[in-house]
Amino acid sequence: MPQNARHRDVVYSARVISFALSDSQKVARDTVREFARRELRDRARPCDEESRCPDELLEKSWALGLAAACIPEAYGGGGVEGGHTTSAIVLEELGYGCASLGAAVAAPMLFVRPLVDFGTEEQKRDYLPLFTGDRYHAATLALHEPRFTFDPCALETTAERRGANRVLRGEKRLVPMGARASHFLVLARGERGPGLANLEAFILPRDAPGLRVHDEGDTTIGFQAMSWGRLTLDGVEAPPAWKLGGDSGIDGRRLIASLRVGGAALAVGLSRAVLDACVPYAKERVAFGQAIAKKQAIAFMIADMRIEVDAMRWLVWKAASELEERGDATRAAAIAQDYVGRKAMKIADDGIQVFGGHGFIRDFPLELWFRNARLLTVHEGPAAV
Amino acid sequence: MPQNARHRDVVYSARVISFALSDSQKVARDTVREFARRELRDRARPCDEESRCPDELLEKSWALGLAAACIPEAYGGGGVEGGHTTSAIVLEELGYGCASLGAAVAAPMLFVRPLVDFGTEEQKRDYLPLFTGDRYHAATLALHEPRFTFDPCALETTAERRGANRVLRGEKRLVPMGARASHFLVLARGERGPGLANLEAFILPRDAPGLRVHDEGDTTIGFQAMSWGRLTLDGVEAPPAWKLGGDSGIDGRRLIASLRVGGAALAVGLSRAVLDACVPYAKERVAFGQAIAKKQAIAFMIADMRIEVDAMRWLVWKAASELEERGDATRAAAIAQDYVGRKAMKIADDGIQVFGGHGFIRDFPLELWFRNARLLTVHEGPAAV
Amino acid sequence: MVDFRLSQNDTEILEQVRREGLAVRKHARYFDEHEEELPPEKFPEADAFPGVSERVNRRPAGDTPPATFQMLLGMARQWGDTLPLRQPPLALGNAALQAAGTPEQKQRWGATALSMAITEPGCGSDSKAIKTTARLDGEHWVINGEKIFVTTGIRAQGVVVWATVDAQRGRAGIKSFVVLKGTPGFEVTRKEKKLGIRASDTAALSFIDCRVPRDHLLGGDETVPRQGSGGFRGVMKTFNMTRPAVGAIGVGKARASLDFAEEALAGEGVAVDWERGRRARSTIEAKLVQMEADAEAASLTVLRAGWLADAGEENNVEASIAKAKGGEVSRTVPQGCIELLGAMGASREHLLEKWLRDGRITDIYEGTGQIQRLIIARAIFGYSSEELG
Amino acid sequence: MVDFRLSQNDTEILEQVRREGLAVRKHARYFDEHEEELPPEKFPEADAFPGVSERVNRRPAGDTPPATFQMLLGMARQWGDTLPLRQPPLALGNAALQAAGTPEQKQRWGATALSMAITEPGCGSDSKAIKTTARLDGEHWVINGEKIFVTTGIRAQGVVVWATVDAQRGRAGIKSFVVLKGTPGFEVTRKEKKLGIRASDTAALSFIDCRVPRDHLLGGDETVPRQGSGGFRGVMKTFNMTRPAVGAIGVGKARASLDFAEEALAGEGVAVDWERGRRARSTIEAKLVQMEADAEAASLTVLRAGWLADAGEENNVEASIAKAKGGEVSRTVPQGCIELLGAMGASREHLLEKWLRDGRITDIYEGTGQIQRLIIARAIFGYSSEELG
Repeated sequence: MPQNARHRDVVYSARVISFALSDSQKVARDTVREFARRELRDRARPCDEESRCPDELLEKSWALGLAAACIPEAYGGGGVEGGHTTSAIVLEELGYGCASLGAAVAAPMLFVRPLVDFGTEEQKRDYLPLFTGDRYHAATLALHEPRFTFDPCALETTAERRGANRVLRGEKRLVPMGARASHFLVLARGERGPGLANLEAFILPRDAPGLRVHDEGDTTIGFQAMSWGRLTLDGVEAPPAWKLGGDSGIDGRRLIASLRVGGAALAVGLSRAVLDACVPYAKERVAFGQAIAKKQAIAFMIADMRIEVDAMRWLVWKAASELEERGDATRAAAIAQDYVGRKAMKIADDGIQVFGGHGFIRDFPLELWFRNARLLTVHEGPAAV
Repeated sequence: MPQNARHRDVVYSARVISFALSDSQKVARDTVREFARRELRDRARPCDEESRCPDELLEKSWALGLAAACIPEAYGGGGVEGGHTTSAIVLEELGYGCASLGAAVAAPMLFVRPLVDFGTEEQKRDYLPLFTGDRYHAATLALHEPRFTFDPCALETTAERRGANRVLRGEKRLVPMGARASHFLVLARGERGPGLANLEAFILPRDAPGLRVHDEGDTTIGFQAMSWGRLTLDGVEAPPAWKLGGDSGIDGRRLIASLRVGGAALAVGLSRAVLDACVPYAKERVAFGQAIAKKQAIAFMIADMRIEVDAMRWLVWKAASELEERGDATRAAAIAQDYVGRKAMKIADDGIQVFGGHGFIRDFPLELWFRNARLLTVHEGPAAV
Repeated sequence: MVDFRLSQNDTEILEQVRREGLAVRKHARYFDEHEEELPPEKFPEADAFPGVSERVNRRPAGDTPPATFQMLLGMARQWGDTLPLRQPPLALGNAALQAAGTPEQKQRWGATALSMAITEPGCGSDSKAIKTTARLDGEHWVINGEKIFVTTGIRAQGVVVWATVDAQRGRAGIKSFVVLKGTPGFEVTRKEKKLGIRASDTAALSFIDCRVPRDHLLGGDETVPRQGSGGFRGVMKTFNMTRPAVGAIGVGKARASLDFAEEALAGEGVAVDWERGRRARSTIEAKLVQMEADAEAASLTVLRAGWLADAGEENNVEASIAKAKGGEVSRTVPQGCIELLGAMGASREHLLEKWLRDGRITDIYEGTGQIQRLIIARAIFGYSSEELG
Repeated sequence: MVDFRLSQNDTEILEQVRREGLAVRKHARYFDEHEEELPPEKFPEADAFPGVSERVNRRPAGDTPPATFQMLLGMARQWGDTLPLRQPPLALGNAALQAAGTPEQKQRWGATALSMAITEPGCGSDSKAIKTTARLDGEHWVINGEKIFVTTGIRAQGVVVWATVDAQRGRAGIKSFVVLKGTPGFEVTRKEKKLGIRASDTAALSFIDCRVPRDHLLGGDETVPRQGSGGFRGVMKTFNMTRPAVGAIGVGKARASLDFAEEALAGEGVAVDWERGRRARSTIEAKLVQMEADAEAASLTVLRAGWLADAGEENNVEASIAKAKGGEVSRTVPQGCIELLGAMGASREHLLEKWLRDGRITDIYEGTGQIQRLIIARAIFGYSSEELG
């Protein structure tokens, strides 16, 4: 039997299993939780109905320093190394507030983190300072392509050589904050063929010749508050300086893994929101002479939400901590994505069922979370990082 | 609104949707139901524990005339044409009694029906009379091969040409009643390659040179009462007379579809047995001061069994009736197999859960049905036809 | 004889309904995005569409029996879009009228579009918790109460409202009354904004000292003095046809979604190989086969419930099975199709995402999937709603 | 800091346990097929295996904390086979002794193998319905009643039996008592034949006027007069470690099954490509990824419950989560692995089919999955067992 007394106060070495947040992670979680509660929740419904993400919200969110935190001090940032676990913790809180607005707030990370991870000295110097100022700065990553059978292992955006330059052709869809981003990190099929290991990324300014940016508007079932962009790359000529990581390129496996983990973290938050909404509703709602929480069918549905929110979170944390250790997180990220995808959708769907008719009307947030969950759990990648 | 009065007594043409059994189907169902109740239920446990299928049971079953019924009168049989729906109805009843013993009883159909469907005049004349006598006669079909990735579309048993003859090489496992069959219908990869349409079948007598037959004994988790056989085909030379259907061969798609439907029909019966066992148990078993049937968690589990037994049966009937119309039943059979496989396993597993600790001990039939279900729903094919 | 084929005639009718469905789809997005607009009640093409009863009844007597065929029609119409909910105007209340009304009442209101008002702010699927009252005052019933989630409550010309005439008697005291639009004291208080089925209006209604003539009691006065729960059961019986009919809606949505997904994937060179065993399939194939199976299973339970009605047999359990399965596939199949098609499948450029939203109500209204399972379980165990609730 | 790595030392211990597991597997089929044989309690190799507490405690203080590590050990041992249940002899009753015994009792029976007897013919997971009585008669407790499903009830040297000292007081009246083998009136009446875990004996016990000294009451006399449900709660607390420990058993079974399936498939050239998106996988890949995820999720909930105990935090809900998830994967994963491998995977030539049979108990004993969900739901809603039962 465990001898708690003996071990309770021991300070463990790094190499033990621990679910304990560090002090700075606790601060980050609490700060973002409060922000999500105060700034995201009430905006979620009007922003969804009006398909917009207000500037003033984005500006307010900038004070959280999400993007700046992971930028090294040398480039004016917070210099927090790694921090994938912290990101997961923060994204869960944003997803709890509103996955759609939360993803908008976090979108610049899609550009910043790969820059920090893979950028050349020159690229870091050129672009990172954009994100250390006082104002929200939109830049993003463009992965998704307009195919029903889209898979990141088999991109159709190409980057052919023309002298020292590369010429990009293709189309990108559902680019988060794409409609207002100043720069895009465009992912393209590598020269050596398909597969994540061969992925290449290019930093394109919005005004690059041959690049056209469209506002996709309220294009999908969910995430209507997100400002989605659509890119057409009609022979965009990228000089060597635009290729992320220069000759060494990027670690595409790692990049895609971090996208998968980020999306999953948002979905954990969304699921927790459903759980937390169902608990009081089920206790108050009376049917057949009893609170519906006292019916096993409803009680078990909610117990399952509680079970799965825990299970999902630990899978996300585990994948995030593997990213943090700079190990190969491909498997852990795939597992987290698969599991969270299944469970988050079930929870969002069951949330509507718990609310019955009220789940179907737009006075309650359940239908909104359901729509957001449906997009979030099929969007392969860049809802967040 | 329906005007029942007007339509109730109308005799419908053949081409309407109908769930009504014909009079002869009702007789077949009732007869086999009674046989299953009287002869299979009590034998299921001892036969499983002792891994045997008693001769006297097989002899008794012969009076049901299962195999003889579909043999044309010209060869001494009952001359019931088609009858795939009747087979499905009968197999459900056998599965209700005991899937394992039921499959043993029905095994000769695995040989007879393909003979009737695809055999040349000479083949019918030579082999069908074996099954019109007074004694149980074991013959069977050999499909399964010893691979984890086994698929009927990609058999590895080959039948190379040697002059006018064909030389069979390969290994077959889990051949129902294989240990005691006088003849085997051996399925082999067609000359034109993989795929069901190219399948070929050969009638091999047990003493064919190069054919070795082994008794597999209690080889799997379930169906221990079945007398499983294993065949090794070490260059068995088959003259043209042994090739089922002669030059025209067989319709492999149709054959595999009928195997899939037969296995599914058995599984419907097994599932109904679980349902019927759970109902009285749940009403009698008291926990926390109440019959467990009054707990939604248990009541819903059993309601789901009731729902799915219906749904499964209609899918099986639909596929069977497509076979009967001699249409392409490939899709309908695949659907029935997929659905029944999922639901039957869930029902057998939930049956144990309803019984709790009693589900885990061998005083009750739940664990036996669970084991039988696990084999039945993964055995691609010839548990029944 | 067990048979699942259709006559040539019935096949052609269903083909025609599907062609009409394609016309309906052209308007579907507009109505989805203009929830606030009530008219037009019809879209131009609709004038050419025959009504349901016309289609059911003008067939040879030997074809598929009427209730079964109605289920087929229901699936085929929903395959088009939920827009048909907007027309023809006959609604749930009309089903109640046909099931429980006197011959005179059927005659009088047969052509009046009637919605059905059961749910109240304090009760979900629990119809016996109804608080709306009807008090007999001379030759009038005086109705007081609030109703929510009334489908087509705005466009219908009247409503069949459930109220208790004697709260002491529980279910036995619940009766239904026809109240026409314009009756003083009867008001539409709210139009819901919904996740889906936006072409169908959903209203909240209020009754304040609303007086209707005594003969507006459905089934006539003789239903009142009767002891036991006869009156309630009469109305509940309505559901033995409406539950499978709602199940058919779910199947129609599932079928439409699957057809869209299969066509979309075929456009990118992906299709199911039906021959291969379960383990030899790709993920997409496996999921498609699974959803095809789920949709077909649901469809057959719906037909079964209709067929039993045609045969004059009890179909209480089977009606709930059909509703439960239809409700289930209306959730799982459109969801699963989007999963198969990825983010592009969730795009508002296509109707698939709308069918997911529309379909989501199917497992909720007319008794949630949970209620259906309770009904089934009670029947299995022989329990009352007090013993298993 | 959030971390999921292990020290070198802990890693090596777990590796060693897995190697031992491979030795265990060599005997697994024999014990499965010789359920009737009780001895040998050990198999030859086992003498070299250190005990659990030895492994947990003889590590640097900075390594994985003990309860967490115990969960890792539990998973690793079950990865071998259920055979370890046969040894070491310390069983569930010993956990109760450690959790609820007085220091003197712990000393006295610390090395005695004690089973735990809760379930009765009339109660499943409903421990408060216990009918076995304990009556104080001078300096002895007189115990009367029947117990079933007592794990290792035959081989253990004694039993911790739950009985009520005051049926009026419900849960508060339930206490536990140590009864040693050989005590007059205490008899093993039956050995169950089971689906799985046949290497572990499961007994029915009978107590007829069985007298044990007064100090055999676990926790000592002072637990008796206390008002409220303290005594019961004390025993229930045992489960806050045993529930995740049982969850660990389920995870071990799932992990073993997955490793077998992956190796078997790799032998035929099939393996998961982890890079591809969810929709680009084959059916086999998709199912493997899903089961890997399910097993890992369960494993992490088990670790979480242990880690909370190490941190001295309340883990009641998390213990039930761990048990529920462990129970779930013990059903779904071995089942799913057989599904992936087809009929050959169900063959008795391999241990996979045995792991399915062995694992099936995990979602039943120590509280079914349903009971765990009740515990979780009650905690969420703040309901008593009367309010949500």
